[in-house]
Amino acid sequence: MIPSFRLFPDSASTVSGEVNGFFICMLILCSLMAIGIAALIIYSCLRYHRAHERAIGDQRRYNVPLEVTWTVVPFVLFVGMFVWGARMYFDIERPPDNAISMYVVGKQWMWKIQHPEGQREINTLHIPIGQPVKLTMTSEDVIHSFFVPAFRTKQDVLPGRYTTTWFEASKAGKYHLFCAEYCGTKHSGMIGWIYAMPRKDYQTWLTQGAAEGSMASMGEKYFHQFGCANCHHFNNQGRCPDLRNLYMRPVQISTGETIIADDNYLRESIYDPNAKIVYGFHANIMPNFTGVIQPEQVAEIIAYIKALGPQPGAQEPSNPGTAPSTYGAQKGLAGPGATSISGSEVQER
Amino acid sequence: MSDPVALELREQFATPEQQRETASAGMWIFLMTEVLMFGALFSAYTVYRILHPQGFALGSSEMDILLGSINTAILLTTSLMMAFAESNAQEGNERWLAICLIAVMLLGAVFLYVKFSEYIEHYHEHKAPGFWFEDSSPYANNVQLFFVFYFIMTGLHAVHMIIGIGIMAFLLFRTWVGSFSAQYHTPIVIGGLYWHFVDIVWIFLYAIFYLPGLHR
Amino acid sequence: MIEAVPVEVEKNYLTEKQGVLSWFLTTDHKRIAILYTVAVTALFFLGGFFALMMRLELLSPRNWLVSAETYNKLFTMHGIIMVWFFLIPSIPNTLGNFVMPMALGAKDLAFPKLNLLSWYVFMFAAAVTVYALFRGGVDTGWTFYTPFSTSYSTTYVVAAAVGIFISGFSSILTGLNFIATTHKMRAPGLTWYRLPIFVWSMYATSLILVLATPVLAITLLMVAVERIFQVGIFDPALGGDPVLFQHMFWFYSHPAVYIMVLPAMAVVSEIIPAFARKPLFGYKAVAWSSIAIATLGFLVWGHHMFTAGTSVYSAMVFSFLSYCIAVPSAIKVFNWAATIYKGSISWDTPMLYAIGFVGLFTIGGMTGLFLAALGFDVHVQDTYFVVAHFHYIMVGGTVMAFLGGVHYWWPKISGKMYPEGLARVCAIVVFLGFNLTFFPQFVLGYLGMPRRYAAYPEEFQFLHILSTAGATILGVGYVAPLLYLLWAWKYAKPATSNPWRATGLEWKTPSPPPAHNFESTPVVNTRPYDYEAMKEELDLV
Amino acid sequence: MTAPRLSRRTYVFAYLALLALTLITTLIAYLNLGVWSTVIAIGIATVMASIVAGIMMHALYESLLIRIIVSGGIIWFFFMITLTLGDYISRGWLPVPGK
Repeated sequence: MIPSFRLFPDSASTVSGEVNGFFICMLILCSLMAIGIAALIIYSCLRYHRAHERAIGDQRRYNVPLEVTWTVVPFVLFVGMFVWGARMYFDIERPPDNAISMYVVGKQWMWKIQHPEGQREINTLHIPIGQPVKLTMTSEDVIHSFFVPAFRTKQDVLPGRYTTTWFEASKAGKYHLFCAEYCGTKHSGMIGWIYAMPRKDYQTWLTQGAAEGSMASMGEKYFHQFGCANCHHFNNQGRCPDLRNLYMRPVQISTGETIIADDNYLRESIYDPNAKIVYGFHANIMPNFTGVIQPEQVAEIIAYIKALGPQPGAQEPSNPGTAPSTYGAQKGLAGPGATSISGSEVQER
Repeated sequence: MSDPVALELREQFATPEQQRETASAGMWIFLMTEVLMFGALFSAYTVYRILHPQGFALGSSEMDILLGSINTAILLTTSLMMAFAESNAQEGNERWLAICLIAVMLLGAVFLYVKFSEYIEHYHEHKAPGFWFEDSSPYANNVQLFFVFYFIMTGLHAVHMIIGIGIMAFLLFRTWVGSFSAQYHTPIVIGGLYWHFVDIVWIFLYAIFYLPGLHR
Repeated sequence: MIEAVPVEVEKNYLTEKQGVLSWFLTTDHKRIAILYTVAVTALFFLGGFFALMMRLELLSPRNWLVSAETYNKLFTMHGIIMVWFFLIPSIPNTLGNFVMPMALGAKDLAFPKLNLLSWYVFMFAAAVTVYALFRGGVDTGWTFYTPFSTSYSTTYVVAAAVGIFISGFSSILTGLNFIATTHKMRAPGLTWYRLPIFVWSMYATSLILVLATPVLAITLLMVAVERIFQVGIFDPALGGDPVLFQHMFWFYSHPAVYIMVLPAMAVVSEIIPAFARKPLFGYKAVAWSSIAIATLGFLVWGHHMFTAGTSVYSAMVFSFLSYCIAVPSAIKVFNWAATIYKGSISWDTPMLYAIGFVGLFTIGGMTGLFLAALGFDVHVQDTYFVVAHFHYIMVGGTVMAFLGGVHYWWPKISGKMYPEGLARVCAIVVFLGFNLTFFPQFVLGYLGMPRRYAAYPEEFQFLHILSTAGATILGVGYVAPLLYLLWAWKYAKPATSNPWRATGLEWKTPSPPPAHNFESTPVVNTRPYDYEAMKEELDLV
Repeated sequence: MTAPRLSRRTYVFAYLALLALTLITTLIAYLNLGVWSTVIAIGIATVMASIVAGIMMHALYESLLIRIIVSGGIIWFFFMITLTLGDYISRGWLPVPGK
């Protein structure tokens, strides 16, 4: 009669083991403390139960060494917990360099997912196991949250910008995908499934799905369809910046700041072109594409821009944006011409 | 029982001194809630100004720095009048106390007049946020955000001013019926604290809305 | 002395004046406390009704009782009513109002008229909110997250926000009154270290009330402006940032949980010494830990936003500060346990509630340690784990302490005892029902059940059924005290001035107290909870 | 302790100082100093506010309690603004979108 009752969720990603470990350690430690306190109280209640109506207790008021101990020892333990938790957080928040990049759009009340090869899914996500997958996510309306309990990952999906999460499935199977941030009437219906499958099966799945073309090639199509190519020439001569080798490179903008051309910057530059103008270029040249280009198409255009730059997975030691340390080093390189310093080939299809 | 102080002593207090200090502490605590209230708006404004520097600079350039400076001077003068009102109260000089209170109210009204004429000006220039907002610059949304904060913060300040004038009217009435004396004039001090505080808020509003407007 | 005091004094605060108007125009802190008690009790049962509906709905994985839309309104209304109209005013405005001036040996609060005004403001706010709820309700969740609340919800968000906005003024007035009273109204000889912990904790609570509430007011004002004019304060399409709302909201709402739990700690810190006949162990540490909690409580709000898209580095700072605030809470628990050790323990109802509080608060606090760990929080954030955690603090903590406090001061408030045997049974029922309701939710949360789900995958059903069963028991445990306390008000045997032989100043005046609390202003020359010094007076050996 | 009493002369001096600072801050606003413009404007505003609070509201002459209350309000405001800005400033340090 008990339908699949269990105490532990599936553990199916590379980080889930450590999260479980943390949970169990905390459980043991806290249980010991709680049982200790409870035992002391229950023992005292029984042992020192008021003998007669007028009895008073022991009148001791304080014990400084004892009090210092129970202040310092918990604090040290807490710092330990903090350090462990923070280390796990960095693992969970920072995607590895070799992750496959997929794009997610949340809207009331569904998940729309794009694979780099061009496959699109709604409320399902097929992924290979043993391969890190990075999700770049945005929302069309309210805040959602992409939550896969079996992977122990969760990330809010915000309107107006991208957020990122990643995971590497370690066990084939079918896992729940939930929306964890309350998003309106059918919040509880905004759920789906993650299918983690061996790499071979995943390749088969990819070939079965009828994709029009890869994300980058679709992006190229849109790049021409929306007229981007009219101004963004690949020769540094246009009225608009050259987009070759731009992705994840430092860019100096008109206020003098240097920023990294990440997904969020590219997205913002399509929807609000004047927000951050590249140094040396003029405002008001590029039209605002809000409402014209759909979020999925933006993701494809970004994939195209990315393909114009260093190849994904290419081992470039100076590739910025993989670690904070190299980010600092790259700052010095920044300048008005930073977008065209590399000599790598423009991809023509 | 003819002592006016004794007449005013509330039953929960033992001495007039205790009553005066309690009232003053209560007012200061209230003012600290106001600090946090305006502080929340200052924080939000700062965040957005960092996120959208160009739009906020453009919005700020719509401000009339001359009117802002005049209004600042007017408010500072009301503060002086309020301080004089307190001195007169301490000396039991009810006539001059009343005159000072009237001066505070009048100058406060002038401030509000200038402020509202600015509002009307912004409205005619379609700078009031909402569906009647128009801006041709590429940063229209951010300019609107600037004006949202401008209207909420100065509007909230204006509401405080109106309440302040109401308090002054009440104090004037009580002066007129002879409630205050050299021994008992706590309400004047308390009302003054409120008035000066509203003045302080304006000093910061002036600094963040008007002053950055001369350079884009 | 206890036997010597005759029970009937000619006039007490209840009989001093008669008639309805004498209640609605009273400035007596004790009468205002009773006005508040009536109001928050009614609102508690309203919020409890919503909770019960939710629990019934969750018996089945599908929507069998109410639609998803109604369910969303139920949890929103439950949250709004319970947070702003029960938990925040519950202990400070009822027991705090009643006891604090007496514990200070004062005739009244510093500003009695403000105190009455605060009640009227509260009632007006409650009326506006209840109006919004019954007009059609609100479905944003009590957190009002943008942009859902500002642009997408089609319900009565502005009305509810206005109600909460107004209730904030009531909170501020109360906090201001308590702070001024603590500083200025203490009886002769009552120095800071002679104050009962009740006063220290109420003082810390008031600090939060005064410093946090205005931020909520302004945040809700911005939500209302955004909703009415659609001007982009929190709308990313117009340059706003929805995460800024979360920062401002939690700057209030995290300290607000300490507004709810510090008074509970205050009550427990009175009950435990009284029923152990022992000075509170580590008095100074407990006193200052209240202040530390009130201060640090303002620095940890970011731990509600670890998965919200905030910076990783700011999340680390907030996580560390969250662990820091666990230290003063732990200190309190250890000191309560140490006070019970070697006491002269009585098993009267208030003590049962207090011990229940310590146990449940310990579990609630320790699961807070889990949640403060960044990497772990990613998994359990926005799941039933969080729901269980805060209900352990809010219901297991605050409501238990509230009930304990009501029983403890009941003789003083009403002048009557209550049926002890029945009350003990109820205390145990509440404890068991509570654990059955909320412990399964920790498991649910770790399994990954997100909160605010009207329907859910079938594998979670078993635990939900357990939880609903517990909620039913808990409901009985809450209704029973209401009935027997009302009965006791009229029919129970009269109470002496100090039935527990406790040490606080409030026990040195008759039950119920006269209108101005004391026949003559008390003078204090002992430390708090000094049973040794008061042996004679309390007839103890 | 009795209510603090300040002479009218003190008030007038404070008032003149305030007017002078208003004039200075307005004139400085005409110079283009970039980020420093705002810093200076806020700095001068803080000085002016301190004069109003310290002298006009005689916080400088009040009891310890009042001074603690005032500093409390200011410190709490700094709690709010520092930790909020901390998030916005450190976003993007870890070059992953949305962190």
